[in-house]
Amino acid sequence: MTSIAKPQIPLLPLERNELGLTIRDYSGSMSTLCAGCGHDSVTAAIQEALWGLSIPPYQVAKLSGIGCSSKTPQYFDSAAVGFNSVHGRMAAVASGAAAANRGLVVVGVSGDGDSLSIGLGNLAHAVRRNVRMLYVIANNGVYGLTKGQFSASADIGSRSRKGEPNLLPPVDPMLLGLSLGATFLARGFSGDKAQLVPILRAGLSHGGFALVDVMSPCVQFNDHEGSTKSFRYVREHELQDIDADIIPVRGQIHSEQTPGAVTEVELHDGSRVLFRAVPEGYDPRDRGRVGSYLVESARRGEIATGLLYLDETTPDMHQLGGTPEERLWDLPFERLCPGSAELAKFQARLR
Amino acid sequence: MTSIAKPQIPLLPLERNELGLTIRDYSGSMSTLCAGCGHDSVTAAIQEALWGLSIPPYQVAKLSGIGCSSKTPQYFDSAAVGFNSVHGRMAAVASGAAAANRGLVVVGVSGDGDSLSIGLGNLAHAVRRNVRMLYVIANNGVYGLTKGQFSASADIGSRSRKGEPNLLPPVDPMLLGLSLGATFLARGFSGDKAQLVPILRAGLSHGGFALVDVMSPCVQFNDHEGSTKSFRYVREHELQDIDADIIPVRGQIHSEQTPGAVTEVELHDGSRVLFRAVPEGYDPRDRGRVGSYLVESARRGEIATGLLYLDETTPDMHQLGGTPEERLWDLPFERLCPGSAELAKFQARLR
Amino acid sequence: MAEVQLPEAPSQARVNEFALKLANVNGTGSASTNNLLMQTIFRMGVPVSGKNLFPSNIQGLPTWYEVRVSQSGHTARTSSFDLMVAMNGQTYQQDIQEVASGGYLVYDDSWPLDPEMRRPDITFLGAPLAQLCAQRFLTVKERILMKNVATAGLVAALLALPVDELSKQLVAAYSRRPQLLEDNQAALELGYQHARDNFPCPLPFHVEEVGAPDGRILIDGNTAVALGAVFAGATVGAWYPITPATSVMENFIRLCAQYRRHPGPDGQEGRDYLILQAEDELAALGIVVGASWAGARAFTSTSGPGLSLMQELLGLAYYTEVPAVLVDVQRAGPSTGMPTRVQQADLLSAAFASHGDTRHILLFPSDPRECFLHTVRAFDLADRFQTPVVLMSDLDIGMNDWEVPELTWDDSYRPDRGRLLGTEELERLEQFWRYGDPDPEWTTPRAVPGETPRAGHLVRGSGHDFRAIYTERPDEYQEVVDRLLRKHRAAAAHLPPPVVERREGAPFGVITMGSCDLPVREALEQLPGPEPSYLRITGYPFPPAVAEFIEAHPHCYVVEQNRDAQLRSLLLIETGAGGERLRPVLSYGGLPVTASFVRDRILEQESPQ
Amino acid sequence: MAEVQLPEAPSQARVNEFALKLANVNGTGSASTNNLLMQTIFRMGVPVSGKNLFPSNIQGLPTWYEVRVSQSGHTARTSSFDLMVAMNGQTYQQDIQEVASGGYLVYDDSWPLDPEMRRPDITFLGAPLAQLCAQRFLTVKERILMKNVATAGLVAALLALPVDELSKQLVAAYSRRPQLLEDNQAALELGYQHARDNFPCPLPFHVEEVGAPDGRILIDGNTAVALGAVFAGATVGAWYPITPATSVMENFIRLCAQYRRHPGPDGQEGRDYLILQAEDELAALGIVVGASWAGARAFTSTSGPGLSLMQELLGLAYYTEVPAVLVDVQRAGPSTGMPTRVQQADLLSAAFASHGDTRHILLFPSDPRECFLHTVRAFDLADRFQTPVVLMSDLDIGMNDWEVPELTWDDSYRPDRGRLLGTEELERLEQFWRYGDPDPEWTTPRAVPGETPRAGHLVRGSGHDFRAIYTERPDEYQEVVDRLLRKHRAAAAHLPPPVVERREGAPFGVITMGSCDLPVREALEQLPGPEPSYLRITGYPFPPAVAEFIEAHPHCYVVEQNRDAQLRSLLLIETGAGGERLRPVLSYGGLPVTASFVRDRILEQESPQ
Ligand SMILES: Cc1ncc(C[n+]2csc(CCOP(=O)(O)OP(=O)(O)O)c2C)c(N)n1
Ligand SMILES: Cc1ncc(C[n+]2csc(CCOP(=O)(O)OP(=O)(O)O)c2C)c(N)n1
Ligand code: SF4
Ligand code: SF4
Ligand SMILES: [Mg+2]
Ligand SMILES: [Mg+2]
Repeated sequence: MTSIAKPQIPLLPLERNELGLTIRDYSGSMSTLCAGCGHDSVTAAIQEALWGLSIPPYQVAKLSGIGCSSKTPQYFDSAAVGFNSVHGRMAAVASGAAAANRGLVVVGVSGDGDSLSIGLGNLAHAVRRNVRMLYVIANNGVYGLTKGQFSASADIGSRSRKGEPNLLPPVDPMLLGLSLGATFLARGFSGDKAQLVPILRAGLSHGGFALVDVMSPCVQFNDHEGSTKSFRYVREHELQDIDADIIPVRGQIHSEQTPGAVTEVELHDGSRVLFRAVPEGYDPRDRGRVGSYLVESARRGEIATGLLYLDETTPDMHQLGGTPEERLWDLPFERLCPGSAELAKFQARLR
Repeated sequence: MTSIAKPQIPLLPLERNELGLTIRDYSGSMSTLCAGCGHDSVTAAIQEALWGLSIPPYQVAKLSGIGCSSKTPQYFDSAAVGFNSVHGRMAAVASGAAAANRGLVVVGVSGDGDSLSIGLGNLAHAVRRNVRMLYVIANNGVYGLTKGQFSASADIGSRSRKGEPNLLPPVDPMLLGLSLGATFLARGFSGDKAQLVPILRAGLSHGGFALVDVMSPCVQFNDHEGSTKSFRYVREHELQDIDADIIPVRGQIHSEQTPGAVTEVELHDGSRVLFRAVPEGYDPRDRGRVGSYLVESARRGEIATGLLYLDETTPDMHQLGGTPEERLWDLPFERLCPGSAELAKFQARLR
Repeated sequence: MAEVQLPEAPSQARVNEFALKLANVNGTGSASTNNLLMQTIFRMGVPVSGKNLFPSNIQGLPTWYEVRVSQSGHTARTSSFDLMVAMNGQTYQQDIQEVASGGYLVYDDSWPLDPEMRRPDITFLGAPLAQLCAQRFLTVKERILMKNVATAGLVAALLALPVDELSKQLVAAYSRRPQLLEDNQAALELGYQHARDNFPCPLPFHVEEVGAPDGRILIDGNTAVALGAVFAGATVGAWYPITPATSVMENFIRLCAQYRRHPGPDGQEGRDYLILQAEDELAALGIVVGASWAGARAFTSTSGPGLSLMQELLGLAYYTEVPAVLVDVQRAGPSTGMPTRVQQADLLSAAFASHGDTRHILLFPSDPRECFLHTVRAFDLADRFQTPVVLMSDLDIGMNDWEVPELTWDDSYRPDRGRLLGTEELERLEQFWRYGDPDPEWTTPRAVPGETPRAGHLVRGSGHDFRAIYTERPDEYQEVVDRLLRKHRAAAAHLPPPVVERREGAPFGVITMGSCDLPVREALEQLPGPEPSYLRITGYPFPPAVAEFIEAHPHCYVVEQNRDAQLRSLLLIETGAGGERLRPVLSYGGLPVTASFVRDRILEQESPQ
Repeated sequence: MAEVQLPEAPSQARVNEFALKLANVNGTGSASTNNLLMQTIFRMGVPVSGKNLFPSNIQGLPTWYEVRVSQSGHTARTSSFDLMVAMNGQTYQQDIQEVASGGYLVYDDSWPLDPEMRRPDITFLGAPLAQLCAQRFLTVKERILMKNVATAGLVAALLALPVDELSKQLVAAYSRRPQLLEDNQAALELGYQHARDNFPCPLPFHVEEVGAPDGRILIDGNTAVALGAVFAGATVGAWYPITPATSVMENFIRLCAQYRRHPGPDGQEGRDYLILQAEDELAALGIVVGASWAGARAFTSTSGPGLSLMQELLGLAYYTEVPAVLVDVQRAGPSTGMPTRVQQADLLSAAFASHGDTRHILLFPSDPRECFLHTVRAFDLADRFQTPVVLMSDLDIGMNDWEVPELTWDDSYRPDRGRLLGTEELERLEQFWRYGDPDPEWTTPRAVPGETPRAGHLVRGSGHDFRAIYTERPDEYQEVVDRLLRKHRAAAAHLPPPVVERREGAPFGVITMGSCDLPVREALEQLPGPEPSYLRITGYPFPPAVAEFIEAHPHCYVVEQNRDAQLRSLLLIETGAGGERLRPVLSYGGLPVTASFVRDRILEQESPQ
């Protein structure tokens, strides 16, 4: 059912990227999410980011866990091979895929339940390994697919449809990532594509684990008064004071510029991130201060968005492992198997 | 084998607590850990803290996961009923025990592997629930019981016995706890009982989840040059600038006082923590600054010890759940079962 | 696998004996229509069942509701329908195929029907419901919602349901929202009148009131489980949401809020329960094990994927002898499978859960009433045998409304806590050994933390002797695990007894479990020749009656809803019956098994062509 | 369960036919002594086995090493010893019981032996090793370590082992640490001389050189598995430490470092492998599944508790048809159980791993050589059948040194990647459907990410059709799961063939698996009457030969190392043989099963008194 083909509505001639592809070449099946679900905007933003960077659609490995958010890999980039895995384990499965083939552009999409409840341990350790991938949490503060229970990112005091308040402190993936030594932390809002697409492009260009938390309201179960993840709430409380943009060597900038102080950061692949920090002197590389900044803005009931933390010096999983530039999965067998002579030699010691 | 009775060496008359019990009344079987293992000192400190607070030995519920550290509940308080559970799940099992009986003094002992690798997710969520318990991580940076692999708390650059360096960033349970909204975070060193015992007593008196990280070197696999969790390293790099002491209403103070500025904090049960912050003005209740402080000291290669963070206002799991003062497990059945009349009434709606 | 028309249902005698199906789109409010119709038929005293076939998504995909009306009590699912209410253009084609020859199809002729879709052997009834609603209601949302209610009115007319009964239900539902009530009533009337004016009402098959449904209720299994947990005195619940188990704990929350709030002395809130939404299934069972160990009656509910994640902790509870009640509302596997479809495919996974030598107690309720009874029993068994007990419910029982006899409760019931010793008993003991002094059923004394210094011990999932002390000695280790095996066998006598119906001269036996009960019974009636014997397994371990039943018949069919004949496998292992004796009948497409399927599979093997 | 003295070992013919046991304290360096002795006997060309019985702790608890020397090749574990070297006061009492009548016990008479412990039927040899070492060595640590080496010297003298061979080994070990070498040599000499001067050397049972152990090696199963993974071309390993599986991956790390470092063009390091120590077993298998999905040969190793945690992901890999190799080094369960003791008790948990209808491919190696061969085979099977394959090793095979024929390798071997299509093949296809176009063995074409736009698809653990697209339709769903069942059956033909030894006039058959091979074979020789037939199961699913074997015998004994007769259960399910035909022989105390145990259990049932 999730495979309903998208209606082929005739459009104006579409812009082409460096590969000569249009945004439609990055599309997937028609979404079966609820009309107006924030996750569909996240999908669209991912699609645009991939297109904008002129990444060949088939070079993407798209993965997810389980949840409404985790259905989205079906809805973008049909040319890619994808893996809709099990609840909470996408970080591990993606680590394995990245290990086997370092040439893949690994894109993981998950939900707040998938990542911060059942998957928290596995996400935390994928962060530590600094697996090179874009990891998107489509964060709505609820379990959408199981019909609206609070997730671990529900804010204290936000109310479910049935009117019960959430009483537990939320897990902020940005603070969590910071405590674990994450190398790229950014937050966007599904309703603000102009900010989100550049963030995702920066994440795709990052040479390690890019954790992107996207506030993505659930229209069905968490878009009503009292919920701090509703469209209305997010629009009112979003702190759009830190903004990320990107000038990838592979493509052009497509988002509007914001005036203000700029920190220019060169990413692992040579592309540059222009980092606009409205609080004067905000340094995305100062781990200690980023933490207090996040705590402070949370305390004010505000959501800090933008590229929040960046560390471009830490080696990624493959660099730590000293693997070759080639893809491990199809190294020639001759290089892998020591052969009979070595086996005989080895056994000389066992006699 | 772990039940070898302790040799009954005649001692000088032992001091008695308010219950008239001596420290020996809080002892367990003889340890089968390696001679000199830091975990034995942790056991001794827990024993002393329980004794010092005059907690009736049988009111304790002692729990653990799996590992050398998790064997220790056998080595203290034989009068208590304990549960040596499975690897990484102690936080969950302890949450259940605390739920069933809020009168228990729940003491969990775990290792860094048990808590920060396999158990990270479950620990994180027990922190969020603010289960009232003392949760001790006997932290040695290695998996002792499986013979010396790096754990998630191994420092970058520390070397295993075989000489390999660890390359992944360590999980600092204090920073992690802070990011999750923990209400009590403290760190001690197994070799420094004078500091550790008061910390544990404070944790036992805390009205929520008291997470105590104890540097507890493994003499077998991680007490050699290059390891940052060795006795030598910890003694040299420990930052003993924050110190906790406690004046419980149930007992006397047994640790030495350190001169310096004092923040007096009243704990949930009415006992007081005297908080000595050597960096002038250190406020254990300032979440944002505690974070930067921890990041800063880690960056300097130092280990901050003492009572690091305290929040005595957040309700614990039972308060959040609105349970009665009684223990749930033996509430009279009459109060629990609605009875046949109510059943009939209920079914009127199903017709 | 074409289904044969039911022989008991000749078209002239179709009053109170037919099936209908409503095809819709989920998230559009069709559930209330379904309930309205189902409830009305139920109140007319005619046996009825409703099966909700919904997709694993929240909005916009096809969903169906199947209603079977059967005076003779055959309310199992059927796969051929006398009336199809096809309100979803996406599935017209498929829906039309499922109408029985001579049956009727209602569709919305606001849009024309593709003539290719027509079938000559059924009657098409077009009603412009969308148009009618568009005229009457203003907003898109209203129009969508009210079209459903109009449909209910239409079906009421076709089936001769008393429209004032439907109307009464609307009043009950919307009494506090007058505008909504008015709209609903208008829509109901609109559909009802349209049908009366344009269609041959009532249809040859329709409902005739029989009387009040005395002593019967309409309830789903998950609510019944939650009720059972409340009545059994469970105080701690831990869970992680998963379809189709979610409503077990959501109902428990609701019921506890209703029955268990006892304000404390100084006015502070006193909720005599604590329900924790855990971060995953490992934690959910971990909490249950901890709470049970500390003395509470605690439980969790889950479905397949959760059961897989709970394996290690089930092994821990088994070996440390800690009670734990687990409700597994089975859905179609493997892996994520079809979360909104039914199977009975977790038997092996539950019976032998966890590595090493483990075996657990399973209970197989066949309807919501047994969900209630067996849940209470599960707590008693878990306490008495100090071990996990898994209630093997399924999506069909758990999430559909079933008509069952009213639940009753014996107020003299007190929990069987087994050998959970109180402080005084413990202090009277010379010496407390947690795993020593087994009783005739191989259970040993148990003490919870916090009671008395006389009971100090440390339970552990590692090798231990009768004192709970770590051991690696074969004899000490075996003493404990041998006892565990004997204890498990002893539990058989305390399980709900299997339903055995032995018939003289039966050519063979038919064995089944759980929600297969109704379709298998119906199938047996349809089989020619002497009636076969019937055995419904109600729990594992099996009591001797099970092997005796197999022994007493030349062969038996084992009917179950999984691909791998998992019940048959358990029977082979436990009874030693050879494979020849036990012939599998397997339905595993995810929809509840039908009588005709069972009948045909048996007939095929009894009289091979 | 007293063990009977072995009839083949009359005391006069005891040259190269006896057993000894060394009792020690762990963490004191006794392992090197054990190796020294074992290695020396092996080099004398006499079949020998060594079983290390160690506690689940790091230092200070009893540990034993059992050596069996058997010219006739009976190197299974035995439970009665001709020579006991009792160096641990804590376990004297128990150790003395295990000496065969007429045997010898060596103890350290630096401290007097409690006269109550004496047995009149064995010879006590006291040697003041502690005293001697105290005189010769300075530090406590030296004294403890050197006492072990002195013990080796002493045993060498008693058993007529060539002391210069031991000495040569010390040179090899300590060539770079002259002081240590000198101390070792001195200690060896000290023990050797003391024995020669004070004891009746050699003892009546002792070793006589037969020749070089040509074509044989001494290796443990975990090293052999790691070798297999290297030779099969595995590039990704993921693991979480657990006894007794830890050394699988530790060896893989070591071997990869040795064979797989190929510096890149510009001198940068090029390690042709990536091994990830995961945070838990869920992640370990998750990584393997992800890496396999992306095309790598990937594997993980674990033991019972890890297997329990891996259930959900095993179900995912099964249903999405992703290869995965899992090595389960079985230990005694349930739960944490006895981590340093052996059982074969994970069969049901592995065969049916995960909820829903799942079945996996299992391989049962019987010794380290088969660990090597079957590991390579496991990768081929996983790739060919696109499914998890579990190598069911155990602690006895995995962690003890076994004497086996030298491993050989065919350099023309190339991995069987099954239907993993290359870019060109994919681009030649009209249409790629991941689960369409099954071959005669029901496997379907596979494509990895990153290769070509022609193969885009999304695999999923939820219900899917042949295109990998989500479905809830019974027919589409069943098409896939039916094929999975057929595929699993088809794999039987590709598993290592079972070892079948049918004997004319055999009164019964004996069926076993894995590390039971040697003791069962030895037991069969000891049974009176016509020799029974023998069947060693080597994998699951079973090929037809297994059912045929059972069919061909009036009854069979199924010998296995678990409480619940798990292999027998699998046989009952799969072959349909009735319970009467398959009689369990179960050893599950945690120590490797002995021939006398098997013999006695069979004798009891064949000739009940
Ligand atoms: C092991 C397991 N437990 C539970 C579920 C049921 N389940 C499916 S999705 C989901 C929560 C999804 O929440 P989230 O990740 O926030 O995604 P959303 O639907 O909100 O986008 C749950 C609990 C499951 N599929 N597997
Ligand atoms: C599920 C599971 N996986 C692996 C193991 C093996 N294991 C036992 S202890 C341990 C690590 C213990 O490390 P830590 O918690 O740091 O304790 P320490 O021994 O260092 O005190 C591991 C991996 C296990 N018991 N269970
Ligand atoms: S339920 Fe919520 S999260 Fe799921 S598809 Fe609908 S709007 Fe989106
Ligand atoms: S191995 Fe290390 S952690 Fe374990 S008992 Fe020995 S010293 Fe302690
Ligand atoms: Mg969500
Ligand atoms: Mg540790």
